[in-house]
Amino acid sequence: MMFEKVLIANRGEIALRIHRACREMGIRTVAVHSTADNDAMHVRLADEAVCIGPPSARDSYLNKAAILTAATITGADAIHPGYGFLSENADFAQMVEEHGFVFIGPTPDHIRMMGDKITAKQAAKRAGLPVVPGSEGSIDSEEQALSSAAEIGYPVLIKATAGGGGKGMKVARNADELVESWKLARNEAKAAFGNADVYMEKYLGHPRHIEMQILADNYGAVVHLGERDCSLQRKHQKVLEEAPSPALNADQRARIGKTACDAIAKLGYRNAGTIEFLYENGEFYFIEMNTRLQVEHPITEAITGIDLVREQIRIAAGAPLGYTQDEIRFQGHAMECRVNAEDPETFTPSPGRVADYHSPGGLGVRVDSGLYSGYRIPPHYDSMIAKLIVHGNTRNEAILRLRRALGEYVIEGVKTTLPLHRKLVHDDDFVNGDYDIHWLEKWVARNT
Amino acid sequence: MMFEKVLIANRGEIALRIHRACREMGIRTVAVHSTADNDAMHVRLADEAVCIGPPSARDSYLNKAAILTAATITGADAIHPGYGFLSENADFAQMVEEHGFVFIGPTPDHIRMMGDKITAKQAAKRAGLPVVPGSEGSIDSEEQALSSAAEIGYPVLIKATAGGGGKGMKVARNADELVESWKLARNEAKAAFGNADVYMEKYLGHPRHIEMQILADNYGAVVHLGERDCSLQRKHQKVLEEAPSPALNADQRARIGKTACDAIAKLGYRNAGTIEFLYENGEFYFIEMNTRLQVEHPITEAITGIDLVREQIRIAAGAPLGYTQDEIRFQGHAMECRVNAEDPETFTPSPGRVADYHSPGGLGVRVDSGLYSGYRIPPHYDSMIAKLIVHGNTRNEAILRLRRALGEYVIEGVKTTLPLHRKLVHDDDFVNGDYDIHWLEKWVARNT
Amino acid sequence: MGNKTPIDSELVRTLAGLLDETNLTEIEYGVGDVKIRVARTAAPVTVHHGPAPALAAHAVSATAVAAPGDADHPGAVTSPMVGVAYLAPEPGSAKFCNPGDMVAEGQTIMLIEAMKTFNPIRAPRGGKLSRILVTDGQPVEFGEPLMIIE
Amino acid sequence: MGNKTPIDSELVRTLAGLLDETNLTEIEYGVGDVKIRVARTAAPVTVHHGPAPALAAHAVSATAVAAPGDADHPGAVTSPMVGVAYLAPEPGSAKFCNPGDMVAEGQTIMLIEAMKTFNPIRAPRGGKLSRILVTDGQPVEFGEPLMIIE
Repeated sequence: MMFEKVLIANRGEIALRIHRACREMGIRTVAVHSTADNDAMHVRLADEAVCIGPPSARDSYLNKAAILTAATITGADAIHPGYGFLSENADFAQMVEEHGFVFIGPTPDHIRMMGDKITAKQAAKRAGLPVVPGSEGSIDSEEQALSSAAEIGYPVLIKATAGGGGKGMKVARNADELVESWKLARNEAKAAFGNADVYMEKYLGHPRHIEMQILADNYGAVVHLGERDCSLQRKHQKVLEEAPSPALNADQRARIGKTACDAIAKLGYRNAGTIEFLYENGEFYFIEMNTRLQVEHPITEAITGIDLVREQIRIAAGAPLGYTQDEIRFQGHAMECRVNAEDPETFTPSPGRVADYHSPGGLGVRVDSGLYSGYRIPPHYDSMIAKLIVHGNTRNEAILRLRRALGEYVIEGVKTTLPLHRKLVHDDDFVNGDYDIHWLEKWVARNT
Repeated sequence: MMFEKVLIANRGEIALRIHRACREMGIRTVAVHSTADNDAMHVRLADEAVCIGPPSARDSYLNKAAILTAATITGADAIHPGYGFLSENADFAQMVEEHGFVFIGPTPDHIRMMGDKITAKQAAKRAGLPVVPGSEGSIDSEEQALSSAAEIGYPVLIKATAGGGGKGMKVARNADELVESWKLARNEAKAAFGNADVYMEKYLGHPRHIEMQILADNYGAVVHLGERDCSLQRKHQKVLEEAPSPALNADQRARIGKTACDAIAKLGYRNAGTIEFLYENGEFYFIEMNTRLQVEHPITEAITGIDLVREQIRIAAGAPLGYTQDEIRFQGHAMECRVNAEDPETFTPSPGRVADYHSPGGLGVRVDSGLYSGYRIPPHYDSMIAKLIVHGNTRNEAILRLRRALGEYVIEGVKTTLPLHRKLVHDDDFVNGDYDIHWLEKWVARNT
Repeated sequence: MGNKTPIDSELVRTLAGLLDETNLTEIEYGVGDVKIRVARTAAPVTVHHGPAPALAAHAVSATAVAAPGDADHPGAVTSPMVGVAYLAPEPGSAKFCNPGDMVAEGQTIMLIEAMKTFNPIRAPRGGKLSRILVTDGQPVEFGEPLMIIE
Repeated sequence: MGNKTPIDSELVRTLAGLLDETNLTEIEYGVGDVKIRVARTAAPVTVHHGPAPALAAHAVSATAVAAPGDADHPGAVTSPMVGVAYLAPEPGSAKFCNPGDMVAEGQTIMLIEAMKTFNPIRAPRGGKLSRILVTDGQPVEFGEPLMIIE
């Protein structure tokens, strides 16, 4: 049975996104918010709003008891956690269920499984997802090193078992380099961690970050909605995403999509999820699975016509998916720019009053943002203030539309990363789709 | 060869719409504007702007010489006329061509043909389009009246040949009423116009306004992009349009679409065009053909994924269509609200300063508007200031999304018809798609 | 959660509507167990960029029924959490305190229930309790003024 | 149209850029037949709701190179049409008038060509021609100031 009232346990653009989906399904909304967000757009638009704490996220958006109390007081049926905050907190999901509300997301067990890197990788491997090939245990002899490397395939990376931070880490590009690298790594590991044990993994020099969007209902039906290429990252933060990936063809998409769906079915996972891979030379390697909605979900919505938040809510309410993989059509190309309230050169956060705000419009342009003229961006939270999404029939159309829309976007009073995006979308490598996960860091270094 | 620079001979949202399409094709734009539009959005965004006259449209936007001079000075290749103003002025189209520019639209001859009601109807009939059945000449006897009516089918309308304004106009629902109606009409006609001659047409009591969007290239390829239902009109002005029509099924669409395409091919028409029909009891009756872009073109773009302005420009530059009818897919349902700067009850125009402006965003929402906070809506032109377009997978999704978006739309400082739309989209008849071209007038009378 | 505390949003809305209509600044209303107070002082509208993308009026918060001005009162005691306020230790017993009482710093002046836990709210300072701003069983937000001690 | 009058937009832009960079208010520049004057007075920026959805700077209008302030000058003669301004009756001949000249009301002070027609521009009043704001062959907009007669 469909929910009558959903509590949105988040803030910013994603809280607004969830509110909009609820409104369009005839579901009433409860916004819970900190005192810093009294004037937030989603708070103004929600049917009911409850202040749950002071600005500090720990005392408000991460305050499980306050959120559950607000749900009780307002008589909500279900809680949507958005992304970040409590969205991947298995304990919260469990508390939500124990209090008789529906958690709009997967089971606490699946959140827990994917929340731990080691458990996640083991589960992924068992479920048939490709992982980075590596030695089972430590590599204790030259012979073992050579046979492991031959099995894995060069280049390989030798890493300290006890390590981290690059210490005791060596690359070997071929058998000639291997023995020396192995010895060096052991010596460094010994010196740095007092433990010489090393293991071996396939080395990826120029991978792309490609992730598959999955939807699964409570009755075993699983579909994938294609991939997103999120290789353009700075300090592990995605900056600009696109779908489909310029690196994949339809065949590769279908293959990795099927692998992902089979794994999800095997895991018995439900609701929306994203499997993140590194991709190099035609091969995929599992990194992690996000058991929640992603920031960049709108580009998938653009190319599939499927409203992901609506689907999350429908699935949580017990509805079957209602369509099969072959009914999903991929149409055109989409891109998303994350706009942050930051200096576009130094990336220093720039909260404050938005003196003027004007969002771009017209064909194929979508803006997800809680900004408005006169709004004060609070200094307490993430600096992402808007997402600009464009959709075109081809990648080239999408790029030209993105340039056009970036040119129309006005956010005055605070510094934003709009100028960075305006420059980035003219770069030749970007235009050619020729980038890996390291590319943007170098580009930023060259351009700021 | 593609144009390098296009002059936009229009103002308001449609000038911005054309500018955006050019930008996305890498074409430079020239905005020509009156002194009243110095601060218009499209003037600010265009690559070049030329002031061509004072506020009066006659001396600026209708000033052919000034527009052509601006095109000469700026070295434009082509002129896009938008809608209204000179867009259906055959003499202007001819002058444009004579001066060596490309007119982005059909030939002057086709504009001329469709600009005259009588020529248009004759041409349509010859081209195989269904027209309202009627007597060939005047009906001079009871016997003739009876046989004509039997041929046309009841109800029939008897109209004064010399007439207008409802004088000498009578409806006959069956043969029993016919003779008396014919006599009354003749008497009224005689009294009103000094001429008793009457003719006979099929009477449409509750027609819908349904129009077919056509694209044709210079090489004989023609496609239709489905229909739009524009029955919701007030004083012959469309208020809210939707595509597809709630009244048609896929079969009817394909049939009238084919009829329209065949007619366009027979006429040798090129570029975009719209054939408007009255529709009643499963039958279509040609009203007129618009030889230009329509205000409501975005709903067609939403359900087909085809950028109509881009196609107009491509065709004008000599490109072939490049796709056939069976490659066009209709996806989901779209609606457009025309937002006017008018009192929503009295419809008095309300020009002036826009104190606050905030457009709705999110999935499936498009806004075409030149408004911004602080903009002054000039009193000299049409009161339409914005178009809100939504797209959903079903008609019901589109309605809920439209309600949501209307709720987010903020235009302060001037009166607008937003409140009217907010009420209209909750009406049961509207929700059921149960309306004809007279419905909105009555609804407005009941609701204001 | 078996015993949810449903609040009658419609009632709050009706009262809010009446408030507007009659141009009052406060309405208190009690029927049986239910007591509601709605109040509104001049809203702090941002005049210049003001109206902002929402119809503030349409989102009458179910719990925000105290007059906004009270929160700024120097003697206001505000709620440290979201929950349900109780003025007496148990149903039917006497209230912790009443308007006009002198209260001592640290004295329990009400309970707020959150997650089935009753949290005592203690007077942050001694003084005369001039007003109680919430009714027994009323849901309160974080930061909402509960009482005024002068 | 065979003999279009192409204007070098890039050159105008370069000069506009220099104007910004050097903080000048006016640059006049001539190479061979080409003469360009760019000027900028303090732009009437709407401070409160100001910036408006466009980068005003990026749409340097090719024809709007006169200083905006001149249009408001009480002695300004503005263009009644869009076209190309000519200061002399034919190439090589003497100008209709020069700065410093006394002009009589109704005297032809320049021509504006539009659609191959040369339209004489007549002095709306008598007085001293203090400045000519356009160069020979320069495209002008409707309302653009041409000369100042004081």
